[in-house]
Amino acid sequence: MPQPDEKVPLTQRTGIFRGEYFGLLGALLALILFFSVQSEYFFSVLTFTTLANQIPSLTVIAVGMTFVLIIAGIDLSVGSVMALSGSVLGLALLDMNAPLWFAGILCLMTGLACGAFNGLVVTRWSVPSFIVTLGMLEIARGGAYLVTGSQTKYIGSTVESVSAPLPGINLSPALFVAIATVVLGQLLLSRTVFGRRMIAVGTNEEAVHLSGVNVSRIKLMVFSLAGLLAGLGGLFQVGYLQSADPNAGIGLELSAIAAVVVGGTSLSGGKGSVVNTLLGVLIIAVLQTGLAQIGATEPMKRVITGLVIIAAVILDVYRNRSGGIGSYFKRFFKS
Amino acid sequence: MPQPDEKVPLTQRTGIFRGEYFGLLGALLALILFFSVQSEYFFSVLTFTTLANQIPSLTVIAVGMTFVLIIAGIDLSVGSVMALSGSVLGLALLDMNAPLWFAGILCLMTGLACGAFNGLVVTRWSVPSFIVTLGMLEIARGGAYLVTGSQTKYIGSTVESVSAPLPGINLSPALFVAIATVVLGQLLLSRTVFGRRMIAVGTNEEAVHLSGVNVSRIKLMVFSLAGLLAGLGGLFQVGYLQSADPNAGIGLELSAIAAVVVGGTSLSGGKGSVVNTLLGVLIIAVLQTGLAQIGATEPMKRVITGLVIIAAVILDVYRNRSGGIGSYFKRFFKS
Amino acid sequence: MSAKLLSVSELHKRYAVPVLEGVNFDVAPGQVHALVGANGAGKTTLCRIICGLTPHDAGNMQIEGIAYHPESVVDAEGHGVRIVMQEPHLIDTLSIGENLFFSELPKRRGVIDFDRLYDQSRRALESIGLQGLDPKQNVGSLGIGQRQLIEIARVLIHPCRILILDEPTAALTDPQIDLLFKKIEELKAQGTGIIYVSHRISEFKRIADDITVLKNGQSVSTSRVADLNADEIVRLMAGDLEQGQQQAILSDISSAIRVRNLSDSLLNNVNLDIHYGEILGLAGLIGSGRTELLRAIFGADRIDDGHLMLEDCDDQLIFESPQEGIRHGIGLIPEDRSRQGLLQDRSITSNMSLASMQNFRQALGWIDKEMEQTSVEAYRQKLEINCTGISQSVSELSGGNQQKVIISRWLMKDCKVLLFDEPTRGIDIQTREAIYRLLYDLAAQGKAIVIVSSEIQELTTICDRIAVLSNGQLTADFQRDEWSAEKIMAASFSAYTDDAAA
Amino acid sequence: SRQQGSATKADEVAKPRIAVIVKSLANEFFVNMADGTRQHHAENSDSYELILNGIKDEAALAEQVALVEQMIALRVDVIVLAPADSKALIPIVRRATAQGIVVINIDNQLDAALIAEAGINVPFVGPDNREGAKKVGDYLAKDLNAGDEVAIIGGISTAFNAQQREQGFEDAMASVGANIISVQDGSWHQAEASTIASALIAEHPNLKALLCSNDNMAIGAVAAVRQAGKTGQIQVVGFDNISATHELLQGGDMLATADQYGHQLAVYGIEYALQILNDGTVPDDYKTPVDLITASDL
Ligand SMILES: Nc1ncnc2c1ncn2[C@@H]1O[C@H](COP(=O)(O)OP(=O)(O)OP(=O)(O)O)[C@@H](O)[C@H]1O
Ligand SMILES: Nc1ncnc2c1ncn2[C@@H]1O[C@H](COP(=O)(O)OP(=O)(O)OP(=O)(O)O)[C@@H](O)[C@H]1O
Ligand SMILES: [Mg+2]
Ligand SMILES: [Mg+2]
Repeated sequence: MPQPDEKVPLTQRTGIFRGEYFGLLGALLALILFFSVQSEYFFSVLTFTTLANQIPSLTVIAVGMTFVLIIAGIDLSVGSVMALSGSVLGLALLDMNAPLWFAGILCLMTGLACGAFNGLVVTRWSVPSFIVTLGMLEIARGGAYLVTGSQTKYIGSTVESVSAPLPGINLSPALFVAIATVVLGQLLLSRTVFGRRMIAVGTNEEAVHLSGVNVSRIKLMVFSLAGLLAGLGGLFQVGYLQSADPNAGIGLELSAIAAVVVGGTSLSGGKGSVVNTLLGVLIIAVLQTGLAQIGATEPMKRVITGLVIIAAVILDVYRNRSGGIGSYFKRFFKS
Repeated sequence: MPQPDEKVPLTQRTGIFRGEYFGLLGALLALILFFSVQSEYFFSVLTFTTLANQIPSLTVIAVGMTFVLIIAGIDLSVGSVMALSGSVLGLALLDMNAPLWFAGILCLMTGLACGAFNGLVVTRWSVPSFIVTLGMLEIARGGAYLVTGSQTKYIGSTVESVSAPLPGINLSPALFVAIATVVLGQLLLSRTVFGRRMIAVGTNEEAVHLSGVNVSRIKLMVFSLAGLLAGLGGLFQVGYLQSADPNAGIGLELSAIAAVVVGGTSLSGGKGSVVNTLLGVLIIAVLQTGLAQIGATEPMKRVITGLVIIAAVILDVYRNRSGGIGSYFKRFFKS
Repeated sequence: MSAKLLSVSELHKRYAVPVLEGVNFDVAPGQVHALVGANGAGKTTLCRIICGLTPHDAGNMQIEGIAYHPESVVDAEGHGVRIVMQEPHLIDTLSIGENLFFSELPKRRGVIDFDRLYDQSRRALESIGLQGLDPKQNVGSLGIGQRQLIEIARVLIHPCRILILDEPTAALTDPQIDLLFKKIEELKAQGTGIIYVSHRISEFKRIADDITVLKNGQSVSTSRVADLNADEIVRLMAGDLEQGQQQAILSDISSAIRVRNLSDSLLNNVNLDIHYGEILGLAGLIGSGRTELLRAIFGADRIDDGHLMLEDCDDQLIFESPQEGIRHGIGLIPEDRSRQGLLQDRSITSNMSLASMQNFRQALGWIDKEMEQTSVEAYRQKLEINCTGISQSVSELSGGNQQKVIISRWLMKDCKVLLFDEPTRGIDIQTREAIYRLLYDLAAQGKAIVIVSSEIQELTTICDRIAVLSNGQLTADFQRDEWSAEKIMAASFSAYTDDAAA
Repeated sequence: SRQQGSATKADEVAKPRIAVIVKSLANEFFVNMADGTRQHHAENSDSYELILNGIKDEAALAEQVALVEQMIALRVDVIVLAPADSKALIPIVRRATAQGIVVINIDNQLDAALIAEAGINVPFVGPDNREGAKKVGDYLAKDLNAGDEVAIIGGISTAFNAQQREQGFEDAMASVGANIISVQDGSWHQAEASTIASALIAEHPNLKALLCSNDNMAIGAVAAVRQAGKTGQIQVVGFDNISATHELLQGGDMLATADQYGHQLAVYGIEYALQILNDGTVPDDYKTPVDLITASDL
């Protein structure tokens, strides 16, 4: 069945203020409003800078996941790969006394290597990416335990520069890198040949193959990129916590996928937006912070998180149907 | 790619010893052989009866997951739903003093209700099942905490009869129910109108819709069935532990999906076999038991599990290609 | 001398069974070489081999005397060989423009130059008569005819030495066919060699120079088109044919469905009567709304306004889903078999019995496999489906045979009203006759038949009545003795104020 | 490090086989426990064979029951068990003892009433988490005044030791009259604890201390405090004394933690077991020490 939003002309499709953001923005604003009413301190600069400094690692990982979902794959290994990369970073800094830039590169390379492994197995043996990355989830976690000797490594201020808030603005360099990743990711997706080919691979792999494009190369690059971004997430995470924890990122794959899918990217491939992924990340982050601030009990947190995830997507479905609230906004904006 | 099972004449397709089992059976036997060499106690009746009594809950849940994957859906909530159903069972037995049969029915109904909720949201608002069941994963877990007051409820021998080994054969009633579920599931899939339609929905939903089949009803029933089986898994689990644990089944969704996909069911729908799912479950169970018996370290367990999952599927891919080992077996068996 | 651009000799190919068993023919530059043969004769396989999609088992190919063994499509394109495939291979989530220029998107400073892309696309669309289409629109929302045209345009924008067209006109209406033929003439003038596959024999006289007939995987004859007439071609490929006989129209035609004031985004106040015992044709240009009308009647699409009335009952109905349509005895054979019909990779049996499972249903939902197989086998024989057996996967069937499977699905269902959307798309002449006979039989049994076809000649041959849609409006309703191809064409154009759709 | 099996079959006559089952082998505390065990075994390899196992994380109850079953299937002589749940493991422990296997309970005590009801004798060797947490809380309380706002970030709330530590913290806070404004579940992890800590800091500008039920969560809390620029204003305490906290303690980012000497815990259990095997006497429960660790102890 044709997707309704597919008929939106491209000029609108590539503009930054696309009507299609309104559904998610609405959900986000509703959450912020709700928590602001519930807690007198929620709507404050401190809350938002804190939140902004917490999201970089989830954001970059979700950007990588967006690409993977667009090519109709999935990457379950991001959490483990993040932990392994962070562990390697810790090892390099503590046991090898490497300088930060070198350790950082090692960390990114570790992520890249894991991603490339995923991509290679997926393309070489056409094994479903679910299985390959599930395997990698276990392997990289095992690797993280091996590298750290199953111990949390405290690193201290050596890595602080990555994620510490810059004086004055209280925002961290990691945040700026994450935002740059989102912007570049969106441009890559909507403005470059590679991006269009990713979308094409996710829609009709055979047609892409027949037009002489190397499908395997695209897949390999996308999985590698997702691995690299998981490594970057590891770097941010270690910088933020100033320690390398081999148990970091357990369950992160589901949060990342949730953010991406809440952002409207289809699990069946061929469709997605990096900017919307950022909105998905924000919805999840605001929800977590807000629930903690109002002091919700653990069972309530779970139930509410579940309901909000479902509700956000239902809202999104309505938005995409003609006549919904979203289309009202859309029309409003167009005129 | 053409499915091998479509080409095999019908008489062989429905036979129990289909050539296509050989790849997975081979992997299973290889694992058993490996552990038997590694540990002198592994190859014993006691090991196998122990193992057999551990798998019923994963087995029935994986059967439900097989159906869900066949209709090109996914169910991430099975672990939480299992925990919630088990918690309800505990509540009924301990706080309501209900008889076991009644508590058991409540437990199954809880699973069914969760599954039906999943199915309703998926069909009513066409929300991707990934998101709906991810939401349910959180909701049901929260529910389990609420029901038990976040404490493991010790029940004791009241529920023992479900999963305790029967004297003489040392196998539990749960195991027989699980085996019956596999057999009935396979028959449902390959021999009934409903099974045929499930496969069709997973292959080309629009074509099925245009053929006048109620696609929503099929989806609803499949998700409900998966929920019911998760409830049954909860019953087995509580019987096994003699206590209701609200943390039960964390991460179970990935194990179940791994078992199903290792069993050759495609994540993109339209293809699958319940019997192969059982083989997938056995591979995973043998691996876990074997690794524990040889006392592998945690990092090694992780790495090996990951590698075996990937390797089993690669083996399966080779088997499906003409000229592989599998096809040798196949030819051998046909003649 | 330049007599041979491409020469093919003793080509062999087998899948489960031999498909090509010695094919020989030559293509000269500036020449159109037609390939004909029954469904499953191996035409598509042959084309796929020439353009590097499928490897062959034995035999030789040469381009200008040099051995040619393409290893991939890219390799073949390097040799200047390009193909328009039988099934469009488009990317639904990308725009028309992106599809047209997919392998060479124009770039400026590393990013895609969308302005240039859409300029180029507009020009390409004009050249195939689709200037009405917005190149920024996504391909996913197009009908099969437009998809086919875009597939053609996508190939024609590249220069090539050898062009293969595998049933390019199967879903096209006359104006587009004229444009395509003009394009072919231009290519001929430039010295391109063209291989042209079609089941519409009348087309050969217009553009082909030589014709090769394939039968059972062998090239049985090659001759100048001018030396053969249509009957001889048919005889060569199929043996003698009994011509379809127009049955006597039932004297007591009764009303089956009355469509009243039907409107939606495309359709504009359509009123139409469908009768039992009558074959009604629906003519119109690509995008005129024929498919949309059938789908609206069937319940597959939401409509904005209007209603249906069944038989003599004056209840005003609208079907909300195909299920409702089917419950009221209506069947729809969709136009796009691969997207809307086929269960790829599943057996012929599963595909054919999909809509009528309840016929084979026993207690507890058990399938009566024996009965199912008997029934499927009967239709396989009736429609002469060329396969290794009914458990063969439909993905391995030739295009025409896939179409027969879909038709059988609905014949098996036994509906009172059957809506056929392009039923004979890609079906060979022999089977076409069989299907026509089947339609006559169905009408004679008192069923109501509606046929959408892009071939006016087909409609004029088999229909009792022809209605014409133009730009979503019903512009004419001809009885058998009233129509002519010219009148139908004129009615097809009449509701377009500008010539956008021409 | 794997020492059992065919390699030693020839010279082996009746070396007892001891299975040690701990909780998460991914947790530093249990890793230390495992290291201590291996070291002990290396020094005493003549007197027993060792099979060491752990589960994926503290919540994997069924996995641990399955492990005990598998050890029964292996017909080991002794099971030294750190149960993931104080009640749910009792049925399987009873089955083990019924097979003549000696079971020693370490770390987390099995429910005494149910043990008595089951009619089995399972000696316990382990620390008192509540007492340990109270020691940490008391040390913190010295800097607090009545009415000061504090918050607790607990472990997975179903876990017995999480509950014990929370209670210990609460005992200490009650004694000084501090105001516990929130108790949340950080599921033992850094990142979750850090998110919760940040939220608590934003919500309660006067927050004075964060009491974390393990050191990993304390590290997460320290990061949140640092990000909010409140280092020195908000005290953080933890539990477990993992190596990563040493610098934090010395630098003043963390105030205190507790050490349960995990390294020795399983060793005590093994020695108990060997004693039972040797002379059949069943020793009494033994409470292992839990000590307060502050910067001055390092
Ligand atoms: N992948 C495949 N595997 C097995 N058999 C195949 C495969 N592809 C095609 N065939 C068989 O090869 C034969 C020739 O098919 P082909 O598509 O070339 O016929 P065609 O002449 O193009 O027919 P049509 O007019 O129906 O398009 C058919 O019998 C078909 O079943
Ligand atoms: N919901 C829609 N919104 C916009 N355009 C649509 C919509 N549905 C269909 N169309 C367009 O309207 C045209 C009418 O389609 P339809 O398929 O009914 O025409 P047709 O006469 O059957 O021609 P064809 O030969 O293309 O099948 C299609 O080409 C399609 O692009
Ligand atoms: Mg063909
Ligand atoms: Mg049409």
